[in-house]
Order: sequence, then C-alpha cells, then structure tokens
Amino acid sequence: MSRFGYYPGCALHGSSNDFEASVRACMKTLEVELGELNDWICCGATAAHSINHTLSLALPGRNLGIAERDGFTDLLAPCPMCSMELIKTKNALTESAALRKEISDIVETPVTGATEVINLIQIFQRVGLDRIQAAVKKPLESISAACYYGCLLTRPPRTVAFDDPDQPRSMETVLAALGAKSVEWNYATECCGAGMTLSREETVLNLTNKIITNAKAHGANCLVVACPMCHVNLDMKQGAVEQAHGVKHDMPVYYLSDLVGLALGLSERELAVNRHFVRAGVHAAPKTVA
Amino acid sequence: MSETITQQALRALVDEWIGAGTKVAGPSYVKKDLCQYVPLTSSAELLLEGFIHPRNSVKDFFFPRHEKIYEYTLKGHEVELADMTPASTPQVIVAARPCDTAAVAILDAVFNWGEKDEFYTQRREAATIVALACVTHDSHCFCTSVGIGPDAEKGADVMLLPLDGGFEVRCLTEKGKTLFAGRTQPSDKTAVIPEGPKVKVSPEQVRAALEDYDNPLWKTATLRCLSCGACSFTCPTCHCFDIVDEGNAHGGCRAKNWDSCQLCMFTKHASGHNPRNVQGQRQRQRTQHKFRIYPDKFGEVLCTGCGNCARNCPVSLGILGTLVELCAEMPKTVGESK
Amino acid sequence: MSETEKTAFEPKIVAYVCNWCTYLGADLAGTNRLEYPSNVRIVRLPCTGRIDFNLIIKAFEMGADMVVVSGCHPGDCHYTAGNYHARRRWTLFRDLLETMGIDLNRIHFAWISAAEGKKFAEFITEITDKARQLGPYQAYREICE
Amino acid sequence: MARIGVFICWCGENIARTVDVKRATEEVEQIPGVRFAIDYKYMCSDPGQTMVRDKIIAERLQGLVIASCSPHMHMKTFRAAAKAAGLNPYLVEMANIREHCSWVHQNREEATAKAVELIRLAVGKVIQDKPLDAIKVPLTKRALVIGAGVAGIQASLDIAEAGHEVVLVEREPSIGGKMAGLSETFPTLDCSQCILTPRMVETGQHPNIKLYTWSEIESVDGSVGNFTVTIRKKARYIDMSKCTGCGECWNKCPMSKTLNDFDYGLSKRKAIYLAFPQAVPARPVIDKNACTKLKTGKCGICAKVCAAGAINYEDQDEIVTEQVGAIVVATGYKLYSIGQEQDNEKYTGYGEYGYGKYPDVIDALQFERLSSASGPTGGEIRRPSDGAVPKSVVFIACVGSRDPAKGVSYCSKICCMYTAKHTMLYKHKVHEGTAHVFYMDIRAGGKNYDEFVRRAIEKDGAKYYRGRVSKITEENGKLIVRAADTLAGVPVTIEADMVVLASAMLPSTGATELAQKLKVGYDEYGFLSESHPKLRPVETNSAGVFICGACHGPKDIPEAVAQASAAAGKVQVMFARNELTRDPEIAKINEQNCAACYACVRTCPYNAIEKAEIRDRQGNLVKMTARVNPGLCMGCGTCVAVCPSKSADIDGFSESQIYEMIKNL
Amino acid sequence: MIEEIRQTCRTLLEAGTVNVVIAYGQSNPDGPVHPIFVTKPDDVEKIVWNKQCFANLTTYLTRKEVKSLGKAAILVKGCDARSLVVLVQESQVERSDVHVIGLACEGVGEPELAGKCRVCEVHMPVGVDVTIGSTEAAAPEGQNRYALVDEFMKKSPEERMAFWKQEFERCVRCYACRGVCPLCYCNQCIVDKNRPVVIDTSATLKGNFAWNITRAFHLAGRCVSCGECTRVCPAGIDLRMLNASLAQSAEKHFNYRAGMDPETPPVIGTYNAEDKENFIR
Repeated sequence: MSRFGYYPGCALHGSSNDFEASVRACMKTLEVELGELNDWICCGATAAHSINHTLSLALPGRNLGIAERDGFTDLLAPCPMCSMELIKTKNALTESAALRKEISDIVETPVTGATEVINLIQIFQRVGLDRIQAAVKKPLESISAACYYGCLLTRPPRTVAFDDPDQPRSMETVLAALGAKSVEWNYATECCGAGMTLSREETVLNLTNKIITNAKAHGANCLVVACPMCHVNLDMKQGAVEQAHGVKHDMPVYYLSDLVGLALGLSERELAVNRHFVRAGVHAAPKTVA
Repeated sequence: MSETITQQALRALVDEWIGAGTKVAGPSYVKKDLCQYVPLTSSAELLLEGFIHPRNSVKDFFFPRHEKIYEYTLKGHEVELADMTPASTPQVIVAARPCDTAAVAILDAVFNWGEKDEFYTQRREAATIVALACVTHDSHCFCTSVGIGPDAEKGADVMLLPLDGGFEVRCLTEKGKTLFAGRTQPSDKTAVIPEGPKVKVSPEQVRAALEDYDNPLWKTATLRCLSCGACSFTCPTCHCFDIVDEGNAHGGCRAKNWDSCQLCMFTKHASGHNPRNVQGQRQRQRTQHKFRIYPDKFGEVLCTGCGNCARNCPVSLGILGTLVELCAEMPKTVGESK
Repeated sequence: MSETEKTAFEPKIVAYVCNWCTYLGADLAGTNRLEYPSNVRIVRLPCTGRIDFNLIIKAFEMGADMVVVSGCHPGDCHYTAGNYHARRRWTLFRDLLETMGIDLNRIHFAWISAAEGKKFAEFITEITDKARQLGPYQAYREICE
Repeated sequence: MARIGVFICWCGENIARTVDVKRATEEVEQIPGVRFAIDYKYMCSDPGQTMVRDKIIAERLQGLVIASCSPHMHMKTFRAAAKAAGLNPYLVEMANIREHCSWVHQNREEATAKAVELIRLAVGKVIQDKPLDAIKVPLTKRALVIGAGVAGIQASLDIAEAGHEVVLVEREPSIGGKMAGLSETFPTLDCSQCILTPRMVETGQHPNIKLYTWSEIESVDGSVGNFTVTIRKKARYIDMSKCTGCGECWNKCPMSKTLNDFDYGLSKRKAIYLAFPQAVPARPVIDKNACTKLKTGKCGICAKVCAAGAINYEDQDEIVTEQVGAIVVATGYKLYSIGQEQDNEKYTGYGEYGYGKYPDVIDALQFERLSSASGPTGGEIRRPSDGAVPKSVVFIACVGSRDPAKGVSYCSKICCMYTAKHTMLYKHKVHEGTAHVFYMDIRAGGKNYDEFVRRAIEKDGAKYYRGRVSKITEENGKLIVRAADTLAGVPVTIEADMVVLASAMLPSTGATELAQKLKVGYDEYGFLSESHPKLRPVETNSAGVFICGACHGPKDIPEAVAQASAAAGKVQVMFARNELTRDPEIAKINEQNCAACYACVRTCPYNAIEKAEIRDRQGNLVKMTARVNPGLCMGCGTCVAVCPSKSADIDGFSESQIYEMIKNL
Repeated sequence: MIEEIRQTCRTLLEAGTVNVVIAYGQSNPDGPVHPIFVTKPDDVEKIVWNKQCFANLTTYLTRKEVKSLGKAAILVKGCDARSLVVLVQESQVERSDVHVIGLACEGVGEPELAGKCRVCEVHMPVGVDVTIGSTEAAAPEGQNRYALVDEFMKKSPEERMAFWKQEFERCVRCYACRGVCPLCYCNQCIVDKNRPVVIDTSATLKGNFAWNITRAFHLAGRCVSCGECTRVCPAGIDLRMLNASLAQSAEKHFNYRAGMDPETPPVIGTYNAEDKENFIR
C-alpha cells in the first residue's frame, strides 16, 4: 500500500467536500493511504502574495515542513491553487539556503522543500494507469468527456512543470484507461473566472457559458475537472448560466476522481456524485438506454 | 672508579638545560617507527636506549639542510644586502651515536679549510656533544671497519656508557666537564661495552681497490640505485651543498641547500653536458670522495660506518655492500692493472 | 587580529584569465564603466587550458590572498576544448588541496564570457569582499616564512 | 640590466581622469629594468607612435611596455611601431590601465597605485620576452564554400570569377537554398526564381567551381591556408555522368506518397525525384526511404525506363577529400518549428496556435510556396485543408522571435517585410479577401522598406493590429483567432480561413556540429560568431574561415549577398599572397627534456603535436619526443599545463614570462 | 613457487628470449630483499620471492642504465602490473619489448601485511605474459579502498594543514619518492628546472609544500597506489594519503582508476563535455 501526504486545503473541507469524499473513496479503493497533514494551515492562495511575500512563502512553507516532519516524500494537494502555492514555495526553498533558514525559523520547523507536491491527476499517474485499468469494473463506455484543465493545473508552466500548458493530455490518458472517450475541443485551458465568482458574476457566467457551449459543440456529454473552483463555476453555477443566457445545458460536471471511482465500481453516493447540482448520470446512460 | 649518573638524573639535567634556554637535541620517536635526532622540548621525548641509529644524523644541527647566507631587497634600481648572523645559541646534542660524533670531528676539517664557514663553526663552538655508546648494532653498522667503535670518543665532549639503570659519564673536554659538573656520582663500576660489528673491510683495502677507476663493478653493482639523495642526506659526513637565490621582484635571499652527488643534476653543465651521466659514475664518485679524495686531502676517511646509507636506501644499497664487493674482487683487478 | 585591522586589510588577488573570454569580459566591464575593487591583478593567458596548478601555488607563495581562475564557458572555448581540459584538472586539484587543508575559499573558478562584463565586475566585487572578510591568507604565509 | 621603455598614455582624459599619470610615471621609473618612463596624451596617435619609434632608437630599447588600453585594441598598432623602429614586434607588452583600471575605479589613489602595479607586471613580462618571427605557412589557393543558397552561390561565383578554384558543397540534391523556393521578393516584388536561377546555372557551369550536391562535410583538418576537407557524397543512386535529366524516371515512378520537402510538405513527390524543376544539377535523386526497389528489391521501373542506364541501386556513400586554403560558411537558416517537436529544449513551441494540428495554420515558407507560380497550387492561394480560397487570412508576426519564454530573444528581422509582402501577394490574388496582421512592432529599416509596408497597409488594405494572438481554435471549419489589439485596447476575435505564422529564423540543422568541426564559435542559438561585430564581420576566430548569410544571424537576401561578396573578398585578399604569416605565439617542445609521455599529444585540441624521433647522424634512435607542428598549433598552451616536466612551453606566454609577472606581485 | 620462478627465468635467459631478468634478491640470507638484475642463467638461484618483496620493479623499465642491458623480463605483483599498464599507456614501455612474469601474491609485509595489500584487488596480476603460482585471495567484500582518506578528511581543514606542515617539515628533498616511483620517469624533473624556478629547491616548508603538491598532482589519475614512495621516505612522510586522495577524486568524478585498463584513455589530457563542474561559477 502506497502512502501519500494529503493537504486538503480550505476548499475540500468546505464548499467542495464532495470533492474530498470522491478523492478519499477513490484512494481507499486503490489502496492508497492518504495521510492528512496534522495541523495544516491555509496555503495563502489569492491573498498572501499580494500582501507580503515572506508570508506567501511561510504559509505553504509550514505545510511543507509538516509534511517533511511526518516523513511524506509526496504530498497530494487536490486543489490546483494549493498545489501551485506549495510548488512555488518548494522551488524557492530548493534554490536558496538563506530562504530555507528564514522560513524554517519563522515556522519553527525545519523545512527544506524536499517534498514533491502533486495534483489529482498525478496521483493517478503515480498509482499507475495500467493498475487502474486493470482494476476497472465498469468501463465508462458511455462517457464522451471534455477534459477541462482550467487555468492553474498547468500554469504557470515553469513553476508547476506539469503537462503541456496549451495542449494538455494527461486527463485524457486517465480517461482512456477507464474506457471513456474524450473529445477534442477548444476550451480545455481557458479560465472559468473562478476568482471573480463573487465580484463579477457576469464575467463568470459568460466564460462558463462559452466553456460548456464549446464542449457540447464538440460532442461532449460531460465535463471532467480536477479543480474545486472549476467545479463550483461549472456545476453549481450552471443554472445561473442557463438563466442568464437563456439556454439549456444540463451538462454534468465530474471530478476526475468521480469517474475513476465509478469505473472502479464505487457508487454515486460513496463518491458524493449525488451531491452535484447538475444531475450527473451520464455514466449510467447505457443502462437507461437499455 | 668512574663517574656515573642515573637515567632519572640525566633526564632531570636535560630538562634543566632546556629550561635554561639551551637548544637540546637528541634521538626521539617523531612518529611510529621513525626515530630521528630532533630538537627536544622535554626530556621525556629523549630516547636513551632501544634504538640503533636515528634515520638522520647530527650534522643537521651544524650544517642544516637550508641556510640563508644573506637577504637582499630591491629598492628602485638599488640592491640592499643584509648578511645573516650565524647562530650562536648554546646547544647540546645528547645521546649522539659515536659514529655521528666522530663525523662532526671529521667535518670540522672541511668547514675550516680555506675560507672558514662561519655558520658551521659558530654553531659548532656553541655546541656540546654528549655521545652515547652503543650496546647493540644491526646488519648495516660497520663502524669498526673504518676505525671507529661503539664507544669511540672522537668528536665527543662527553661519553655516556650504559651501566645498569644509568650511565658511566666520561667528560672528555672542558665543555663536557662544565656541563656535568657536580651532577655525577662516583662509582666503583665501569661500563663494559660489547664489541661492535665484525670488521668487514679496511680503509686501506678500499683505497687500493679504488685505484681501478674503470672497474666494471661500478656499473653492475649499482644498477639498482635509484639516483636519489637518501644516502647523502642521512649520511653524517656528506656535506655538499648548492647555492640558490630565492625570492621575488622585491627581494629574497641567497641560501645554501644540501646537495647530493647521487642526483643526476649534480654535475650537469649549463651546456647540457653531464660528465657523470650514469648512476655507476655517481656511485663511484661518492665512494672515491669518501675513501680516496677526502683522505688524501684531510688525512681521514669521510665515513664513520653508521650504516645510514643502507638503512635509508630505498633499495638497500649501502656503501658497505659496494665496498665488500669491490674488495672481494681486489686482488685480481689490482694485480692486473698494476 | 582586531576588527579595525581586518577592515583596513586589502587583499592581494591574482586573476588568471583567458585572452578570449574573461579578459574581454573584463574589458567590457571597463567599457561599460562598471566599478569594482582595485585589488585584482589580471594575468592574461591564451586559454584556461594553459593555466597550470603550479601557477596557483606560485601566486600564494608570492603573497596572494586569493586566486581567481576564469575563462570561456564550456562549449565556447576559443580553442574549442582548453577549458574542458582545465576543468578536469581543477576538479582533481581542488580535491588535493582540500586533503591538504588548503582553504578552498581562497581559490575561485568562473566561466566569464566576453559578453559578461557585468558578471566579471560583480564576481570581482564579491570575491574581494570575501577576501577582505577572510583576512590575509595567514596559513600559507606561515608556510612561506 | 634590461633596457625597457615604458610609455604611459593619458588616453585624453580616459586614463588621466582617474590615474595620476605624472605620478605613475615617476614611480614606474623606479622599477628595476626600466630605462625611462614617459607619458603622452594619445600614445596611439601619429605623434605618439613617432615618439615610441624615436625612443626605441635613441635609447636602444630592448623592450617596450605601453600602458594604455586593452591589448585587444592596440597591440597590433604598437607592435607595428616597434617593428618600424627595428625592434622585434614581440618585445612589446601592454599594461591595460584603461579598461582594467581607470574605467573601473573611481578612487584616484587606488587607481594610480593599481596602474603602477599593472605596469610592474608588464615590465616583468617584457624582460622575459623573446624576439619572435612570424610563422610563414604555404597557401593552397582554393576555397571551400559550404552551403549553396544565395549566399554560397554569390561567394562561389565571386571567388571563381577572381580566378580561384572553388569547391562548393551543398547537402540538398540541388543548389539554390531557400531562395529558390520563394515566390516574389520584397521590396520590389520581383520573382525570386527569375533572379536566382541564372546564377544557379552559372554556378553549375563555371569552370572554376567544383560542385558537390547531396554531400556533407565530414571533417576538417589542418589550418588556415592548408585545410584538408573530407566530404561525404551521399548515395544518389544516379550515375551523374550518364543521366541526361530527361525525366522519364520520375514520371514513371509509381511511388508518389512522399511529402515534398521543397514545398514544405504541401505537395507529394515521387521516390525518384528532381528537387524542383530548375534544379542544378538537373539530375534526380532516389529517396532510399521511399523507393520500393531499395527497400524491398522489387520494382526497378526507373532503371527500366532510363535510356541512359544511369540508375544505380548499388550506389554507396563516397568519401572524398579536398585541399583548400580558405573556407566560407553559408549554411543559412531554417524556421522555428510550428509543430510540437523542437530541436532545442529551450523552445517550447506554440501550443496556443495548435502545434500545427490545424492544417490551415502554416508557416511563412509554406505561404511562399502557396503563392509561388511553381508551387503546389500553381500560384493560386488555396488553403491546404480543402483547397478553398481563403477569404480571410491572419498573419502573425514574431512567432518564436523576441520571445525568450518560448523561443528566441532576438528579432528575426525579415518577418515584418515578408509579412507585408505576403499580404500584398494575397490581396493581389484574392481581391475580395482580407489580410489581418498581428505584430509587435514594425521593423522596416532599409531602402524602400518602410514605403513597402505602408503600401501594404494603405494601398492594399492589409489590416494591422498591434498585439499578440493568444489562441487559435477551430470551429466549424473556421479558425477562431483570439487576440488583443493593444492600440485600441480591445480584445479581437477573427474568424479566419487560414493563418500564416512568421516563425523565427534559426540556424540550419547541424550548424553547431559544423562549427565545431571548423572550430568556429557560435552563440547560444547556434549562429556562428564573427571575429568582431563591427570591424571583422565576416571573419571568424578560426583563421581562414569566413561566414556569410543567415548562418551568422537573421538577414535578408541583399544583406546575405553583400556579406557573401565580402567573404569572397576576404578570401581573395588572402589568395593575393603566396604564403601566409601567422602569429608566432605558439607552443614548442624542449625535445631534449621531453619524456615522450605524450600527454600533450592527447590533449592538443588541434592535433598539432606529433610523436617524433630524434636520431643521431648515423640514424640511430636517440630518443622519442613530442614535436609541435607550427602550422597547426594555435597557441592555446594546454600542452604546457599538462606537461609534467614543463618541456612544453609557449612563446608569448612562456613559463618564464608568467612567473616573472607573478614575482612582481 | 620460487623454483618455478627460477626455472622460468632460466629458460628465458638460456633461450636468449631476454638478456636480463629484473627480479628480487638478497645479498645475505637475513639481509634485506632488494632488486637484482640477473643476466646469467646460473644466477637465477639468487632470485627470491617472499614477504619482503615490496619493490615495484617496473620503475627500472624506464632507466637508461637498465635499458642498456637489452631485452628484459620482469617480475611483477598484481599491483606492479598496474603501473606497467600506465607506462605502456604513456609510451614509456613498448609492451612487446618486455617479458612480464606475473606472480600470484597474497600480500607483502611481515608480520603485518602492508596497508595496500589489505585492500588488494589484484592478487593475480593481469596483462602479463605468464603467471606463476595461484592464490584464492580476493578483494575483501565491501572494503573501502579510500578508508584512509575518508578517515583523514574527518579532521578539520586546519588540522589537516597542521598535519601536513608537521610532515613536510621533515622533508629533506632527497627525492627518494621520485626515484622509486615507476611513473616519475621525466628526463628532467620540474623541480630541477630553474628558468623559471617553478618549485623552490630549498627544503623549507614553502619549497616542500610546492614540491609535494606537485609530486602528488603529477600522479593524479596515474598513481596505482603501489605505496613505494611512502615506504622509502627516510622522513616517514605519509605520501600515499595524497596519492589516495587523488585516486579517489579521479574515481569519484571521472570513474577512472589508473592502470586497470589499457584501453581507457587517461583522465588527464582527455575530457568529457559533460564533466560536472559545481565549483565553477
């Protein structure tokens, strides 16, 4: 059984607890132990770096320190915002001995930046796609997904150094292992407007509408995401989008872990798929057809 | 009847000399398996028994391996010279082997011949040599073959002869007497020194054998020589030196450094020609110098049979071995050539 | 040594540089008027390949407190490979010096190209500061007494 | 005592401002060996040099130290002055008290002290200087030109016309290079092929030009004046002496699926093919990867139809050597790939433009072929995906250029011009179409260049937007180009039928490997380095090797041609002499002391040291030794450093000279 | 084994295959073992083979006095065979000019084995013309051949410097280290070069540091750790430490060990563009 550190961040313990349920259920089935960091704190995303540079490194620094203390060589941060902040800090620490000392002093824990920070897609890659493929119980033949990476999974490219920032393929490869199809479309790495959900809702509704429309136009019957914020905008806000644009989308939005879990035979309830706003039943489509 | 001193008292005396600011040198283990004559900081370092011969010789204290003669400073287009003052600090060499002590007496002749070597002479005058007679010897020792013995007094100011728990003290010169005045106990015992190594050759035999300058033995018997200076530099009587200038554009010194006739550069001319170009010629030169040239000039052989040449030779090629081979062949070769 | 003496100390620094990269880099620093401390004495050699370890030892013997060796970046050698040969020798030589207890803070190696006037000036400034902090290379001076 | 004269230059105020020259002069006079020291405002001026010459004679000087600027600036000047006064030029040393002193120090005390110290080192060195004589090297008056694009052709013809033999090597089956595939050229819009093909024919027929096409340089040995060049003639499978170029073979060849590289993949060609109709030599070549006969042994149609019997399936690569005295490199350029695969890890490609996955997103050279009368569409602008005439074309400039994050940091220089040209070519052919151009800046410096761009905008109505394209997507057969118009401050979305990317100019494949063979420097991108950017623009630091055209950096045709003529001129200057002289600052071996361990032989980057024997008059071997070939030694001195006995030494930077300098620390 | 050695040498001399055999001998039975040069078949009886056969005889292959004797056969232990490889690589010895008799060796030194023998990996010599004897002795498992250096490097730089000052203080510049070393074959040693003086000839600390650094570095990537320099030093200076440190460095950085393989190009005078360089700015 492999063991990974687990940093949920605020989202997975709050608005996106369905995501956490999905991730945990999936990992359990794959016999991956997730060790949640004891006493983790906020990653400082969005606010810290615009206020105080040291703080923006110290917050993730403390979390990395905890991971090192607890002996985790790999740390899963399913929220891309969190993983980006952690990686940014890790990189900075690796480059400067002075910074390592400074941050270690501030957070009162020795921190070197040795821990590898990984996102949701990477943990599946670590587990091994062939292993997952072998464990698939219910191939997702009815799924034609538009894999939506959003802005942060692959960006900033030199920091996160994950997949191709403009033409990513990693989620598609995971889906292929599950027996699912994915479509070629144009909005895979466009922004959903996450940060402006509250301040400029109109922009968000406009962007998400484009994303969903394009996915549909290219033949997708669902969207797959690996980011809690994307999910909020695409799923929870889909009703508002439909209202604002006078359209009917009814486009299910899955977390990547949902689809892995479903293929592995987990139930919608176990994966909290039943708590999504848009009824996410495409995976079972053949049954209804039959 | 004799005068004696216990080992303990001798050591106390040595410490006293040291305490008084006298430079004291004597045999000591400087590291595992390496016994050398070295300056002592305490009598505890001093070896008084259990050694045959230190790997170096006492010449180090009169004729050091490197000695500045003068210093110069360049001031603009002028050169300023500053003579070095010869050292005259009192020094005592203690527990010197008779073969080393004798060597100093032999060297006196060459360093006082013609131009007096002030550096040597002044050190020599300020020094008192306390010899220690030998009770054992090894296969390299051959003092008896060159007219010296385990208790030879030549060159010594004091002779110490091991006597159970201490030494018989024979003060041979005024310097020696002053050094030990009131420190010895009269005793009815006298030390008995065992005979030294068996006589293997005689200077006369060697002298005769050396007449055959072109003896092929020089080539064959010295083939294994590696052309280093280990023999000369640890020899108590070898005294060749080189003059070098060292320094930079601002100043420097002229110095006298040990040199060895065994090194191939020793006789190399500026033209590139080297009259002693092969090792046999260099070995022959060293032997000739010790047993013919030096005796012809100063009346005694330049060798005290200490055996350091063989002891220190990387390939165990001591002068004795060569002499024995040379003399063994002698009747025939001498007879033929004459 | 007291603090005041330490601050008053001006180290002697010898820089062995190649003719085609670092020497020109130093020229560029001049052309661009990039100021750096005046302690360094540049010895121009054709190539870092020419820079023998004996030169480094000799510099210390002559009282240098720090020695700099610098030439073209790998791949940029005017003579195609001199710097690669030099790099090998230095790698071994540094290990020897380390075994001997010779202070490696006293020897600095750098690749400085003809275009890196800024790097040259910064590098010299930095190591001069370092040399000032280290003080005279007493250990080697004692050897040379 | 040596008689050294020290000449301290003020360099106007450049040195004198920070160095107290007067005081330095007084102090320097005290240095042992210095006969006198003298200062002057401009030592390099005519009166300055006259003073140097007069002093050499009057004071019977044995050596000079000129304390002034960098030796890279004026060493030659002062050596010449010494020579003119009868002093060996290699008895001159310079103390660089300008670049290394007055310009980098502010404190007058410190700068003056350092200047004196630098002069002291130079005096130390000059005392150990030895008079040297320049090395004379025989000269082979034949030139090698590598690359037969327009630059290589121009250089070859110039040298050949001057009466010297030229060996012209081209790795493609035909000469002509990139220019042979261009449509029309800016700013005159004259037909590229019409101006180039006559030159190609001339090259092919010139009695002084020996042409090797379909050939590559294997290795280069020797040095200036006497290079030995090994050339690989790749198997062509055609007997060039028999072939008449009739065309039967390629007409009958059944294999027609290979992408035509002359059309950059926009068309197909046969397995046996003529590079293009105007090819020189007009002889086909068999593509061994496409030919059924060569792959499987079956077919053989071309051999059957060849009346001349010129097809030879057994052909093998052939290695030939040529002796030349000078080399001109004209290897040209290629474009930054618009696909995902890049040949340099620093280049990421442009995923936002689809990495070439949209067939209607093409690069500029492909557009040249589309608009060329000899191109795959016969000069009609038709898009690759469906052959439709595009009604709306977006041109994007600076793809990969000026973009250190994804491509190169330099400007590719010609894209602004050819993009303007492309819009005009397009508009002249598709009158109702719209050309949109996204640019960063318009750089149109050159005779009639800006006027040309204005014409594209004002007369032909190209729509120019200052801004970058952020994304290209495909929607219902249209390319959706999303961009910013930074002048208007609005986002722009254009539905285009075709997009043309003006991707960056890169040195052609293999340029750095060739540079290494030639020992020519190159920059981080692989462009070859000139000796001096202003004064020696076509020379390289490898004597006898010259560069021209785009292998040196992005340039347009007129510039490449001008540079080619310049390089040819340099070759002719060299060939005007009967022998060469070289700087004698080279290695030598003390053969008596050499232990013949041959560490130097192993180390020498120029293979200039050989194993040699010393024999006596009777021919008996005395000893082995290393020996320097002065014709090959370039004077790096690496042998000195590896020689344990210091039997190797190097004139000009000898052990004595360097140690004497250090002793003056 | 000794009889086989003598017989082999006798045959070679009798057949005229060689003119001289470079071997070990003893002037008297309890005297020291030293190199001998056997030119007459009957003299092979003088050859000995015992625990005192320290000398690396390959040092004689480059000496003009020995070369003048004609074609030589030489006795080599496994360690000595490595220096022969270097001599061949460095064109000092034409391999076909020497008849190399390898001796199976379980180590020299009595009662205690010499340090080098305790980590020996070449009990059976390689690259020889004939091997005499056999041994099962093998390299000790997991032995760190640089343990001596590693241990020494635990000292602080200041302690190391102090150690070397103490050692070099005793150096009298007799050059026995140079004389005995098979790889010190220069016609004129750099220390004997006086225009310019690269290394002071004075036996001062300054001169002694320069000399010993140079001696060690000239053996960088060449020294085969035969240990002769250390054995013969009359001042007992621990020279092998410096040699071992460089051997370790060559192995660590360039995966090179001198004298192991005649085909691998020497580490100095060659390069790899990928050589690491973390110390260069």
